[in-house]
Amino acid sequence: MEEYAFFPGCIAKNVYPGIEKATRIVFEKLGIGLRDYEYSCCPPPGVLACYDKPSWLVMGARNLSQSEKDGLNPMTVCSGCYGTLHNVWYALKNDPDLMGFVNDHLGRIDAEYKGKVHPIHFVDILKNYKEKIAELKEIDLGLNVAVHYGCHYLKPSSVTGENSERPTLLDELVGLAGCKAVPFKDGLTCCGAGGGVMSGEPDVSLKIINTKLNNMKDANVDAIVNICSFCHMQFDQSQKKLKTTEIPVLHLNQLFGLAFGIRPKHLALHTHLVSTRDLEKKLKDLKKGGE
Amino acid sequence: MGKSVKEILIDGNGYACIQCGRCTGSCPSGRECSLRTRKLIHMARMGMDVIKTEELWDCTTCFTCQERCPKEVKTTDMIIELRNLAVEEGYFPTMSDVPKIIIKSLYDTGAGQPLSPEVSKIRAIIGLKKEAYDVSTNAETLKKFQRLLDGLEITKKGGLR
Amino acid sequence: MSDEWEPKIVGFLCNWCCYAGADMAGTSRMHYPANIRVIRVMCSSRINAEMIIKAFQTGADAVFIGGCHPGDCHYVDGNYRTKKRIDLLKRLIEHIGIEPERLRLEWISAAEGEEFAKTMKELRDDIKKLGPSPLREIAREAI
Amino acid sequence: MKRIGVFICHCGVNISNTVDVKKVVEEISKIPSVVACADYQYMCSDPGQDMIKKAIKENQLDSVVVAACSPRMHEPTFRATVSDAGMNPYCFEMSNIREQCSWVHLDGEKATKKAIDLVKSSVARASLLEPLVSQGVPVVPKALVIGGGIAGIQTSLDIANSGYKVYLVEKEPSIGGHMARFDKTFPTLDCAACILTPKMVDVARHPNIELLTYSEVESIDGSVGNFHVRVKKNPRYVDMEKCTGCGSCAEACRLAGRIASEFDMGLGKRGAIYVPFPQAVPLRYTIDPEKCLFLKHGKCGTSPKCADVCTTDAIKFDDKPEFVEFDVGAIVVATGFKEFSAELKPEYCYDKYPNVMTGLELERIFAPSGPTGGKPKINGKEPKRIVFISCVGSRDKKVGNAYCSRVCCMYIAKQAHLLKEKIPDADITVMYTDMRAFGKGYEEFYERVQKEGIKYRRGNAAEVYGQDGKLFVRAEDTLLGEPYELEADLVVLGTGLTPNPLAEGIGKLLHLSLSSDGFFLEAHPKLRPVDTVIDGVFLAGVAQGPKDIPDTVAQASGAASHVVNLLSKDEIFAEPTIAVVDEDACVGCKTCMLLCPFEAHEFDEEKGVMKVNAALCKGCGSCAAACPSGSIRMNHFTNDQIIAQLLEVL
Ligand SMILES: Cc1cc2nc3c(=O)[nH]c(=O)nc-3n(C[C@H](O)[C@H](O)[C@H](O)COP(=O)(O)OP(=O)(O)OC[C@H]3O[C@@H](n4cnc5c(N)ncnc54)[C@H](O)[C@@H]3O)c2cc1C
Ligand SMILES: Cc1cc2nc3c(=O)[nH]c(=O)nc-3n(C[C@H](O)[C@H](O)[C@H](O)COP(=O)(O)OP(=O)(O)OC[C@H]3O[C@@H](n4cnc5c(N)ncnc54)[C@H](O)[C@@H]3O)c2cc1C
Ligand code: SF4
Ligand code: SF4
Ligand code: SF4
Ligand code: SF4
Ligand code: SF4
Ligand code: SF4
Ligand code: SF4
Ligand code: SF4
Repeated sequence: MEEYAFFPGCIAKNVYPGIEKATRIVFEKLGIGLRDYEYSCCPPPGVLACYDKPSWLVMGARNLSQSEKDGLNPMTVCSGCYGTLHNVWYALKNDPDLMGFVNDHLGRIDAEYKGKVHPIHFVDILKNYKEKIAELKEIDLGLNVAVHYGCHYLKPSSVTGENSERPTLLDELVGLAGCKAVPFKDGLTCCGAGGGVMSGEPDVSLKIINTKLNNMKDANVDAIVNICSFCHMQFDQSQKKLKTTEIPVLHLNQLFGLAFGIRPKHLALHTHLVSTRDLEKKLKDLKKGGE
Repeated sequence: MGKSVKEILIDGNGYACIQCGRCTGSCPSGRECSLRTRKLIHMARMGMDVIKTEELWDCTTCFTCQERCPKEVKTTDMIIELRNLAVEEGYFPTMSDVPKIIIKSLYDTGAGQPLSPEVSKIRAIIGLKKEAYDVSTNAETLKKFQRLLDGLEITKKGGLR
Repeated sequence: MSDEWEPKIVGFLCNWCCYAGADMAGTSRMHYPANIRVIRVMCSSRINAEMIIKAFQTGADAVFIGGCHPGDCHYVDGNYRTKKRIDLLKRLIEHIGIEPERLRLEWISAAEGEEFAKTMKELRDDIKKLGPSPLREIAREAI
Repeated sequence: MKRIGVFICHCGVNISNTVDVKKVVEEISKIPSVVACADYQYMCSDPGQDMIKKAIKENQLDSVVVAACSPRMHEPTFRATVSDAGMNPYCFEMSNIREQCSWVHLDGEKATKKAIDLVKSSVARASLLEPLVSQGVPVVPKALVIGGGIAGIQTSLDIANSGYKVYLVEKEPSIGGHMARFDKTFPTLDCAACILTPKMVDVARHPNIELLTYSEVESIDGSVGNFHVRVKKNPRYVDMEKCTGCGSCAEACRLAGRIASEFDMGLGKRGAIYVPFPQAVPLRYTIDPEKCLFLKHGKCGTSPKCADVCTTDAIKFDDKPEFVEFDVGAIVVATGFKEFSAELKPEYCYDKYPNVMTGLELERIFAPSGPTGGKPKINGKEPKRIVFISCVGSRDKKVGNAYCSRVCCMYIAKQAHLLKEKIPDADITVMYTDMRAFGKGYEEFYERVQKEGIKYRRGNAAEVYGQDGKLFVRAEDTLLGEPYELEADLVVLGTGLTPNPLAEGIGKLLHLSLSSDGFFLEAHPKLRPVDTVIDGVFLAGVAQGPKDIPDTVAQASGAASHVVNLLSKDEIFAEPTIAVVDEDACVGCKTCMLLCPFEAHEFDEEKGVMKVNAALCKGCGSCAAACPSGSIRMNHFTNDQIIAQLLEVL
């Protein structure tokens, strides 16, 4: 069985547990194993890397080292975690001195990172399971959605290897759940949460997300689908603060959970700040209609 | 000791900048505030007090500017390095409490966003363990983790030492 | 005049760049120590192992090879071949007990007179620190 | 033993102030082979040279050594001197005791010691020098020009006008290159066709020019003075002799107006039988074999319409490629460029919106012969808000083009002016990084277009996006330090010039090197900008690097004068300082073959030994250094000569 070390990240486990739950369900259904490790916070580039980059590297490397003896690559459900771990991996891989520095620190707690395992974003696993997802789909959700890639999955492309200007993966993936990715203005811009801006400069952060939300609203979408717990939190919490839009926010695994016929409550949709009730009602009607 | 502005410019390819402004034009944050990515590079090259500018902290590290730069200037990487230098020299951003809170939480629980009793309840309801499996699950591991942090600058900068 | 020991240095310079650079040092009256004896060749890639070993065997304390900067070679890429050959030779002479620093390869353009003079000073100083070539002693004994 | 004469120069006081010349003479005179040794104030002066000539005759000298300045200075002088006295010039040797001795050392004693060593070393070398004779090669008084853009046209005409035959090979059905696509040219706004078409016609009519269009160079052998060329003429499926260029076939063609025209950058349409543009030279039609119904399916309706209407019976469906072979003495490469592929900058959405176009496409929009008949219409509408973006694909390391394309600043100014002229109420903004207007009349033109109301906003465009059928461009005005957005009906990308992939094969055939920007490398960036390191091969136009039409024409004429200079000689003499293989010693390992940058080695399969082609060898000596069996002799720099020098200085 294909197996990964599950790196849930702080938000998916401590703020939006629905994401953790949805991930476990979806991956179990797909027959992909997830193993838990004693991880800490990734730690985030905004606060940690900007305050003390060396500390950020060491803590990131500690996380990476956890599953190395089992040879499992850590899988993230948050582009922030992915960005951190991937950048740490990339920096260490290309700089033996830095690797030495990091391991001097890890040595103090009898840990070591050799660079053998590397982080992987969950969508990069899902893209190999398109057929299986289509098979498992019980409900054609039929939603018009705004997909949000999140910056750190795509960029910097010199590190991620992604097509940062014209990505298509999410359009394809939401299609598997019977949804349509609707284009909207500035579809790829940042949600405004990263870099410590959400906590450090909340006004700026809210302005950025406000513009983004209104662009989504103009496109008449039923939901926002993201692949990053941090963006998820920004979309959900800021709508509560701004009160100008009310678009339900779904992590991609929650979307697949719904398509696989899991009850919304089991995916903790009711705990989102932006109500998903209309969305759920739409799905219920759909199910009735279908049966 | 971190890098000097000059070293940051060299490592980030900052001397290649042609001040074309494609970075600022790409910046989602600059549209909403006074951040001018191009100007930061200019200030750094002219030996001005770039680390004292508050705009330095308006960047969301979205990497769009770095992606678009025709001269392969590592703008975002440089902003992160400049922030490190700013912190080192004592120029914290305006809301300097927040990072300290996050760093403390990180030290105490291993999580930047700790688990609240409410969320713990939700976890149980949706069929997850009340508390997630992580560095704080095992007291021994948490101690080790804290030992690791004790030897790192971040605890000093976060006011824990 | 002091009788202090001075190293003997042989230089093989390519006609188009380094030799011209040495000329430039002359026209600009840049002074450097008189240790080097220059042999002009058309391209640094003309020099082979035999010549370099011979130089050390007959008492050179250092051998200097000067060519054009990468991309400037008059013969397209002769200097790349020189570089490869010299890197290999450095390892070889180390085997026979000669410090690899005694074999020095530099790219100096026709305009870099100052660079040539500087390199000559450095080379002489470095070799002075190293002392006479070990092979020179052996060679003398053999005679 | 050889009889050697040594002459030591004071150079006024330049040498003798530091070097004790008398002491040198004293020491050198002791060498047994030195039968004459003298010093003189100025060796290069007439009396100095006469002194050498006299000594050669009086002492029956075999070799001469002059110890003076750098051989890079006076070796040619003294070679001529000894030659005058009947000595082979390669028996002359020079010792550099000025630039590399008296001028750089302060300590007279050490300098004198060094001078003695250097002269001894020269004497040792001189005793091993051998007379060498240059082989004369007859020159074929004809030239090959590859590429029929303005560069190739100008070169061909200049050479032909000097009385030499030129073969002009062009890949496309017509000559003219990029310039034929333009309406007007900056900064004088001459009509491109008015200045280019007469030249094209001259080429076609010139008795000394053989025009080979729709053709490719297949192979080139030989070397300077004597290249052998083989050219493939692609089948046009129209008999060139019979076709009158009347165009009836193109009108009749079943596919008329249904195929995207390459010449119009895909904006206009043509048929399967076509001429790229009305002023094409030669004005002969060509059938596109990829598209023609008859050529693809063996059937075009009931009968091929083109053939039906052709009154001269010129259609020739069974046409075959033809091969022509000829010899030339010199070659000019004028293969031009390719416009930067705008889809490589996805943020400008060139592939997404039809009203984002490249500079070259806009040229076609302006052209009276173009798809809109010269009317500035985009999707049938006159654009009112127009944004130009500079440096697209130039000065851009991300796409691998670090260089400035040198023409886009000015063609943008030209195009902005032309648009303003045609649409007076248009709101035109140029977003630019730096303005480069360095040519004659360029800065003045830049000023003029600004007076006409074109807005120049410093700060280049970050991205283009579409919203509700509208187009927007985002940028920072770097002078104001403010990000802003502009709505546009038309966005023009100032795409740069990139190396022509069609020229790659030519580069390989001729062993040309590329500079780091991917264009062909000249022999020297300042002093030999039209030569290559391959003798007899020259460069003209953008093939060598981005440039505008005035510079292209200047360089093309420069290349032509080099060619004429070469062709005017009956014979050319190659330096005899080349590598020679000793057939008896060569073991046939081919080590040398892999090393030579000029592919001068030819393996004799029969004898199993290597040979060096004297015409190709440039005398670097690399192969001689590497030959494991020691069978390569590098003339004038033999192993023995170098080692003899070495032994004297140690
Ligand atoms: C949009 C635009 C506008 C411009 N406007 C101006 C202007 O107003 N004024 C100005 O001075 N300059 C202008 N320029 C620059 C101008 O185009 C060039 O200076 C000029 O065209 C260079 O001519 P060339 O002969 O070197 O190359 P080209 O015009 O590219 O000609 C090369 C020729 O070689 C042929 N060829 C290529 N490979 C082979 C091969 N292997 N075998 C046979 N044939 C081959 C090609 O088919 C072509 O015909 C402009 C450029 C652009 C892109
Ligand atoms: C400060 C400066 C720095 C430069 N640096 C560079 C550089 O780094 N690289 C570069 O490529 N270019 C450089 N240039 C440009 C370069 O100088 C010119 O391109 C070049 O010198 C032009 O050569 P020329 O022969 O046309 O003119 P000139 O060098 O001016 O030569 C003209 C000659 O004609 C003589 N003359 C004039 N009138 C008569 C007459 N009536 N009868 C007889 N003789 C006459 C003059 O005495 C003179 O000797 C620089 C220019 C300047 C001003
Ligand atoms: S995009 Fe790059 S070159 Fe342009 S101003 Fe920004 S950093 Fe400088
Ligand atoms: S990385 Fe920062 S500066 Fe660059 S575009 Fe994003 S927010 Fe702006
Ligand atoms: S030969 Fe050379 S050194 Fe002698 S006078 Fe002439 S220039 Fe001076
Ligand atoms: S109809 Fe015949 S003669 Fe006229 S252009 Fe066509 S092929 Fe030539
Ligand atoms: S055969 Fe038919 S398709 Fe082909 S060129 Fe003639 S008319 Fe056109
Ligand atoms: S000529 Fe102007 S537009 Fe073209 S690359 Fe150079 S600076 Fe940019
Ligand atoms: S390297 Fe020497 S032995 Fe080998 S093929 Fe060439 S000439 Fe002959
Ligand atoms: S001397 Fe140089 S150019 Fe001549 S054959 Fe040997 S390698 Fe080729």
